[in-house]
Amino acid sequence: MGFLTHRPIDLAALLAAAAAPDRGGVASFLGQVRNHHSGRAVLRLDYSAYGPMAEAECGRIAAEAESRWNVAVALRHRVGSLAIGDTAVAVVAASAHREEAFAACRYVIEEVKRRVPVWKREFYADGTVAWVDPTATLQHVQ
Amino acid sequence: MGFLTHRPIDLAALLAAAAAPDRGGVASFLGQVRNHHSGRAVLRLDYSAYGPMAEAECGRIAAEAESRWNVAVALRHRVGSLAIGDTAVAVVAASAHREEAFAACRYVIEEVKRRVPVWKREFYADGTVAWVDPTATLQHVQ
Amino acid sequence: MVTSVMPVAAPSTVTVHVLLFASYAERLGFERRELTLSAPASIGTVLDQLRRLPGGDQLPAKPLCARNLAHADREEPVVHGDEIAILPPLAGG
Amino acid sequence: MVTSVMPVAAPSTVTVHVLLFASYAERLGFERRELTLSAPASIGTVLDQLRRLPGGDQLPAKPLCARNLAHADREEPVVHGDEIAILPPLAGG
Repeated sequence: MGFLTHRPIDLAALLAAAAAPDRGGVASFLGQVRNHHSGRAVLRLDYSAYGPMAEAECGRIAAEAESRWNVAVALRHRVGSLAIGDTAVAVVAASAHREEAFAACRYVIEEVKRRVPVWKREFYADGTVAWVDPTATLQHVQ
Repeated sequence: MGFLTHRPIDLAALLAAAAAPDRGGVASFLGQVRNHHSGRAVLRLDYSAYGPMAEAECGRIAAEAESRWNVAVALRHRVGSLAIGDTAVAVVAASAHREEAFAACRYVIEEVKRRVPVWKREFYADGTVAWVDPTATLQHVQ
Repeated sequence: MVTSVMPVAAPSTVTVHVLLFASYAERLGFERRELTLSAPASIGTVLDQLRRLPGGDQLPAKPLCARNLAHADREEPVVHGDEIAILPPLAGG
Repeated sequence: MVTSVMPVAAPSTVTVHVLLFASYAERLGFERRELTLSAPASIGTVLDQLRRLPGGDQLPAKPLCARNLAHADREEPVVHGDEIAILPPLAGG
């Protein structure tokens, strides 16, 4: 099953995939579409990806977490058009120890943001559109 | 609505309670019943509580987290008879910033374990029963 | 010599509601009991009385305690009508 | 003097598949193109060629790059058939 999906992310399915009777501590992170960005009202956004590399990078990140901590990781990133409140990314890390679950969950979301080739285009209430650049202080408004 | 419940914990309801369009980072923790403890096979367990104090303490912990970080917190602890894999506790912390969501979620689960008056009785595969004492290295087997 | 403040006689006893849970309730054989103590009294006074009851010797030296739904030290004073709970090691989560 | 190893002539060119995304694809007007480079070539060579195309001056000095689905430095050599991607600032999560 792929890490990228065009459909709404099913957290229950991810929890079921990571959970196990010997892993009682389950940490999760959901990134949801916010209604504002840099002080501007956001109506919706489009996520696009370099699909094959995004899949490969998500797989590497999950494998790194599972080798560094005693955890099982489930990860999904949504692509396509998303509305406010939709879940864009979900990470689940299940472990026998909650410290490891939290550490692995945090690691995965940070590495996803740093390494997975996904881009988002925000559509603002004022009619403008911008590619989001988290490394810039000003957005490139088009 | 109370923090303690006799019924299965509905994570989706907690996520909905904590989420908001301006809080895009949602960290969660689930504590699920494990099938072993101190090397012994667990069949099921019973959680009991000092109900009024547990409610008060959960309320204080959630309020502390919400005053310390810019988050909304949802928290439930189940009581009664639980099976392996059932969720005993769920914490959700939603924030505009994932660092705060993680920090608040971690704070709440640690304080719940440290302060909320809940006890658990484990029923083992060998027919014995024990009150779980996380502060002891040996369990009081009865 | 006359003072404007009259000394109020302290009540000679206080009655508190004592709650036990889990393993402690099993060891002492009850979950709830009223205890009457000589005033002034503290949570430590409650513990001293409990230790004189059958099974009371099985309470640990320094159990967790609560007064009126909040964690409290053994030195904390108790007043008439307080709810004092003696809490076995917590195991939530 | 005779050596047992015959020098192999390096191929004079390599052809790579170049992918652009998001704002970079918009600026240069394409998402995929084959580029033929003089050998030996590196990702930096690919970038140099892209900068000569219309809109290529809008690429930043040090864009993120990938070779065959993995992040790669500009110094990394490229060989015939490689897939080289130039990645705008990532915005996942």
